Amino acid sequence: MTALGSAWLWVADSTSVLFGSLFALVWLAGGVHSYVTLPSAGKHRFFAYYLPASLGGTATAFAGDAISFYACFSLMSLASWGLVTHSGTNASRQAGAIYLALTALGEALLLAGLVALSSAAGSTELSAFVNLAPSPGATFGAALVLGAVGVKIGALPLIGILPLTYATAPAGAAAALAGASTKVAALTLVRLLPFGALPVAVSEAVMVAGLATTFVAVAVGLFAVSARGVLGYSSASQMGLVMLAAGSGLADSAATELARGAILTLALHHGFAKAALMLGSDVVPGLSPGMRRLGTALLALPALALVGVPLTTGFAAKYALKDVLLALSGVLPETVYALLPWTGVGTALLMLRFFRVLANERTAARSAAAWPGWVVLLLATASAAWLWPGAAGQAAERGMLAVPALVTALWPGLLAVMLVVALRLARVRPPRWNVKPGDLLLLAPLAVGAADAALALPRSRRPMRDRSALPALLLRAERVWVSWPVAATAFVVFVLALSALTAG
Amino acid sequence: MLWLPILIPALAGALTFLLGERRTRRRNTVNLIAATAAAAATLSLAGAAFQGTAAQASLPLGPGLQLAVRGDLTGLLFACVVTLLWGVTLVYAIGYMSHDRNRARFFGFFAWCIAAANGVALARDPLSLFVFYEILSLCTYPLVVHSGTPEAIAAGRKYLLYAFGGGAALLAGTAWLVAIAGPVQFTPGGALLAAESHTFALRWVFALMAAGFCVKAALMPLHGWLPSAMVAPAPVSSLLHAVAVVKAGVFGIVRLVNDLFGPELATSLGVAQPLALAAAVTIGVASVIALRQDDLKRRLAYSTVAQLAYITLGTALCTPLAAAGALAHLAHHAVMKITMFFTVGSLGQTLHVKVLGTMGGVARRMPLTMASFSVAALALAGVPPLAGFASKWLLAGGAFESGDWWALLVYVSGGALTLGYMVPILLASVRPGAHEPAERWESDPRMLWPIIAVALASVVFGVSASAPWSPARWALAAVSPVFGGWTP
Amino acid sequence: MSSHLVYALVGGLLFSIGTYGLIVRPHMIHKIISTNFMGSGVFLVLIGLGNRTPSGVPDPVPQAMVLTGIVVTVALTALSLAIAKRYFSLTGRGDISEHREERVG
Amino acid sequence: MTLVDHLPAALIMTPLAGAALTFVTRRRWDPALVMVTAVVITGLALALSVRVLAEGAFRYRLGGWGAPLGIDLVADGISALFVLLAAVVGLAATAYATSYFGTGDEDAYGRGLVWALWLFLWTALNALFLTGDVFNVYVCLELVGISAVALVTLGGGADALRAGARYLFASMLGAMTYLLGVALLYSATGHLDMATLGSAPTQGIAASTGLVLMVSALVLKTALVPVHFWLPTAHAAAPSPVSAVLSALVVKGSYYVILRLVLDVTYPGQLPGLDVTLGALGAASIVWGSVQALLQTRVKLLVAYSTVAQIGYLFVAIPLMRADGGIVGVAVTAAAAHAVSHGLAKAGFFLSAGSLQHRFGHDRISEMAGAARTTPVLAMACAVAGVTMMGLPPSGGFVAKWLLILTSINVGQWWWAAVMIAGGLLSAAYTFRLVAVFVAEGAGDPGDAHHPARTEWLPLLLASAAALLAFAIPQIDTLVRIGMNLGRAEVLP
Repeated sequence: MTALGSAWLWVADSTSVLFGSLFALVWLAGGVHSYVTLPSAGKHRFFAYYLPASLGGTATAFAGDAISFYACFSLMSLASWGLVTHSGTNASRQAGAIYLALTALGEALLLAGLVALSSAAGSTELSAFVNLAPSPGATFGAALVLGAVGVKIGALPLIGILPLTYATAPAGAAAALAGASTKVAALTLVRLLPFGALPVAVSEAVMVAGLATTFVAVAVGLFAVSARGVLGYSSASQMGLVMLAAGSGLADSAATELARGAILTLALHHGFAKAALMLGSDVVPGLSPGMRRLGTALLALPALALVGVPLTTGFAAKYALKDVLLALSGVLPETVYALLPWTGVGTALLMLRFFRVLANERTAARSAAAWPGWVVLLLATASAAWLWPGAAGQAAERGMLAVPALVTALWPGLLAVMLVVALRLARVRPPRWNVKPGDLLLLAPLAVGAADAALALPRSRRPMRDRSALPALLLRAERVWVSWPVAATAFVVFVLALSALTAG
Repeated sequence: MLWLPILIPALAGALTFLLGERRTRRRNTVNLIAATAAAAATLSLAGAAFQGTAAQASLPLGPGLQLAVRGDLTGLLFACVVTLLWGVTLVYAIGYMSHDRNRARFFGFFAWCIAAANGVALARDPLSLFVFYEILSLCTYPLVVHSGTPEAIAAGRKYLLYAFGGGAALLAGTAWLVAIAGPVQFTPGGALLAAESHTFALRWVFALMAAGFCVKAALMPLHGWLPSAMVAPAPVSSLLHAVAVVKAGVFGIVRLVNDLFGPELATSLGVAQPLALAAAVTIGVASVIALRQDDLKRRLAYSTVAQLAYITLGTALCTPLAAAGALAHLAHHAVMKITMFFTVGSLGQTLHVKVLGTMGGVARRMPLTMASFSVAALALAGVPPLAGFASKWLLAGGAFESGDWWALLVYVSGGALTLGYMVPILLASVRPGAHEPAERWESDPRMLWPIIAVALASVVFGVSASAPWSPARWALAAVSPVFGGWTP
Repeated sequence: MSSHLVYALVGGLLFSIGTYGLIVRPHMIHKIISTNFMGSGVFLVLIGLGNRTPSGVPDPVPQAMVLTGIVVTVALTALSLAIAKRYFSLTGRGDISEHREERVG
Repeated sequence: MTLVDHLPAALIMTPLAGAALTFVTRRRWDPALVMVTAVVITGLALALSVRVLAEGAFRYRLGGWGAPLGIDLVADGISALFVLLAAVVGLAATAYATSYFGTGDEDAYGRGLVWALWLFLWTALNALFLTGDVFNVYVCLELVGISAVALVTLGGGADALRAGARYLFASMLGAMTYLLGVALLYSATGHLDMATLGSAPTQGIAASTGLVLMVSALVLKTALVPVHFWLPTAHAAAPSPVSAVLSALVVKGSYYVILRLVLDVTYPGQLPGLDVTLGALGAASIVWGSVQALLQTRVKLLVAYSTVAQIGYLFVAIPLMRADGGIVGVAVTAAAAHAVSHGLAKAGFFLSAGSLQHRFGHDRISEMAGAARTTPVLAMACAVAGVTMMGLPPSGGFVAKWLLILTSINVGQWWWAAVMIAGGLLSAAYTFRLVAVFVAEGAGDPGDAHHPARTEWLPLLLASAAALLAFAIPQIDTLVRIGMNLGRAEVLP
């Protein structure tokens, strides 16, 4: 592809290593879990999709140019379709169709964005994208990429896509999708967007969209019926925060580096935590009652991390997000800053809901071999954000580890618990709206069906004309014309007329 | 030398007729030798063109009138696609038609179509292009009606109505053009500098000629003949209705915009924009219709309508990248779509599977065939690094470059829709069904190997898009003079 | 009015009568006779208008034309009579008006 | 005077001698005798063309008399071209006829006269193309008419006789009108020689009325709409080789004379409105003839109406020839090219139709399904002939149409172009109506392909020659311009 620049360029910078490690570990853990838990029938078919998806997913982290990035991204997205539809049920087929439609849409937007950005940058190298100067082309491209990311992470109004896929795919695959696949969206933001070079309107729109996604996902997720469904809404909610972080850094160059850092931390923290929860939600219900208590306790770790309880990775992530918002000035950032702790409340409520639903779930017993993948992810959740080179030192420097900060970070979780306890004591029963994972998206097939039916309306056939009339008339005219008296008279008239004409 | 790509198939066709119905072996030999010779001739011409020597030759046809050919890069790209795929299709057709009647007629007209398509590719001026274009229209008819069923005859009538209607428009446009501008030749960047003041007439000339070409290019609303023409045998659908005939239409548009009016004049006259708009609408509408087709060939036919509009749109955008993308897509779409039509033909002939609903188990029964189809389908949807991606990348880049951002969105959403109408075929083939794995060959090897070959081509063209010989690079080199020596 | 002009006018009249008969009369024999009328008319015109030499010496060219014309007309008449006879013997009819059986379509 | 100077006379005497010999020799030698004669004539026609190309136009004084009293033969480019066309078509028709008339009932009505009549017809045609005298044209036209009518009636049935009789009466009506015109013209000018008439144009109503009468009569004989009435039945009822010659050559004979009158005899403005009227009638012929062809249910009638339509193009060329007050050379070339192209193709078409009729035992279109498989050569011949009818490349018809369209746009009379383009579409409609039946598979299996008889290749050969004639148009152009009255002006090369 010499037309626009180079292809198949690979990079290994700190971002690649961070995301690469996350992706590799999560795909590996999900793969191991799937290998030990899936029935042998159909296992090779599963891995026929899983391996390309993991390859593509992991390779995106190292892609250095638009084309390899797009290729890896597509490979992961398209191959993941096989994971969503693996069970072969009607529901999974329907989920697969919805997934594929949204993937196609996302890919289209991403391709358009990549084309626009490479044209604007005059190069296909991703490093040129992030340094783009402000221009309408850059804005257009960035908007397209943001659209693609929005589709990928299920931003409003597509919140249902993550829960839908997680609930349908086998647990290992769901873990990989939740822990790695959605984080590719975060990578996309970091790698492609010209932070600091976009109009304020774009930045604010993304922030609003991110925040809205976060809250709406929580609201819907509270009524989800399956554990993995709840986790899916939680993912959507968390990815809303990622968008919020991205949005805050898009326009103001002061917040650019902070925003990138926040996205990285959020992605890392959420990737491991969500993957751990996913695998745990598959292992724990199959345990004996005693072990089950232990398992649930272990699961509390990633859940607390998500809530942002002090000293967890989630805490670091939330802190990074606050830093970004503080670096900005204006009505919106301040409002968002004020609302931010409430996202923690929402996440805590979702986690409580998760444990509640999980308690009622039963699955087949899992062999001991199902533990390692899960445990590795748990460890990663506990440590990743802190083990990151320089992370602890930076945190200390920024006062994250001071007592006031820690206390501030505690109250959303406590509030959520108190809220639930209060409701219990007051014997207020929350409404029992059972939201199937996928919510509004489940209506899509109906809409498509209706459109299809509308298009298929029998086209009003024109009434068959009496086709014999005109030819018969013409033939009769000719028959009269060629009859001798008429024709010979015609000749005489012709001669006379011509004589008159030429004489004049 | 320049006449060889036209003469060899023409003579092969004549010889095929003279050999008659029964001398099968000799007929096949003649055709295969001719295809090889024509391929060699075309490739060597292309080699010469890359060296920068665009040879030309002409034959007088009357006062102020000549049939002239020239071997430039644009034309030779098309000629090479047609000629090389002719050889592949011959092998396939020999297998496919092995039990059919009227084979002499079939192969004879088939060869003549190739001759005419090569003529269209190499024509030096609008009149010569018209001459070959009409011959192509004519020689396609017997292939459309090959089976002789009432359905085929009706399709043939429809085809003729469109083809000759378009031909009449083209004739009127060409005559008008020659009347105002004299005997012009295709010149990269435009040949009408001297006649630029006739804006009224030139607009009409463009409209008439474009209408003529758009019939074959199946631009909506002139596309009606193409889905009906799918009653023809699979090799015809494959090579003619996915490559030679329809591409002759889009190639005509390429010549019209790039080499006759020139991108500048086409834009300043305001004639390119309506064409682009029509193409954009076609991409959307045809793709949506394709989603709804149960008959495999019809689904592919509407896909072709949409994909041809990609090329038309790229050309009408009048930017170097888009023009290059259009030319590259002309070649890329050829290999991708021919794979699919071969596959569908093979399914029909081997398993009598012709609609989506009966495809269950086909992937198990014909794994290599369906794998090839999948590659082509994904390539068509623009999945990297396959061929369709390379051309779509250029097209989309060109759309952005021209400032027509909507066109960029059209291209990418077209890609999404492509996935939408291709994936159901893949899904249907892996669904459980009545077909059991084959014992030895999954189908007649003469049909299998061509499918694999063209599927590989759509991989190779994409992966090595930056190799100097690739269609993409070729297209870039070909449009360079159109935009004053532009280089990427 | 010179006598030449009289010849010519009479010739014209004969030609018109012949034309009328050829058109209107359905029977072949009538038509054949009508054509002979026309021929005679033309010959009269030739004779009448042909004498243009001021010296009064007759111009030989119209005479030659008339003679040739007569020969040609005789041949035509013979052929048409032969056809009429044959037609009559096949169909028993002598009129070729087509309003009943002429089939074109 | 060398031997080649006698070529015009030889071209007339050879077929006449052949005709005379058929009365003398045995019946079974007839085919061979006629073939030899045809080959000789073709050789002579070629020699004449070569001679004209090499040394230009020349006059031949019959009997050494010379104009004004004697009759001159004129051999220029156009006449040489038409003689050559007659020779080629005649040779093919003769070869075809030896098989056509060589089978079946030896004692059928008029069978013994076929060869003599045919050679008489050829004699008359050659004389017509070579004569330079308006009265001699009359004689030749009548000779053509007599032999043609006689040949039409050879079918022997009542239908053929009635068609022949209609043809004969139409022919006589035309002949008398023509002769009346000659009388008036002579009385006004005192000349009969075309060149002399053209070089010393005479004003006046007598001359112009005379010319109008002559042109009208020729229009009748060329079967232009609205006086085409005699042609379809006559051409359809005749035996196929005869139909071929009638459609390909005989109508071209009277058109040739019109061409002569327009180019050589009349002067611009002498007959105001005549050119345009002829053009308009030509346009009407194109449309009406094609529409009628489309509606016919029998092959030969379809082909006959196609002739009516194709003749229209020849007349549309006339206003274009005179569009600029002088003579537009390309329009003349176009007309000549079309005449030749149509002559070849139509002969092929009729011969093919004849063989189809023979194979199927009828000529009903609807019952010929599967002909493309059972009689591929004949079906192909029809289709290839159709290429010329439609004016598609690379036929001579295409070049002719292209040149005419271009001229009409150039002189600002684009409506002729519109008619011609529409006519092309209509021709496609009727051609493919036929072809579609040929390629359709009928209800029953008509069996395998017949082995084509040798003469069945002839129509294909003729049609192919027409379909590839575009490549010979430069030569035709050169030939046509030799001796043509082109002194005045041209708008195009």
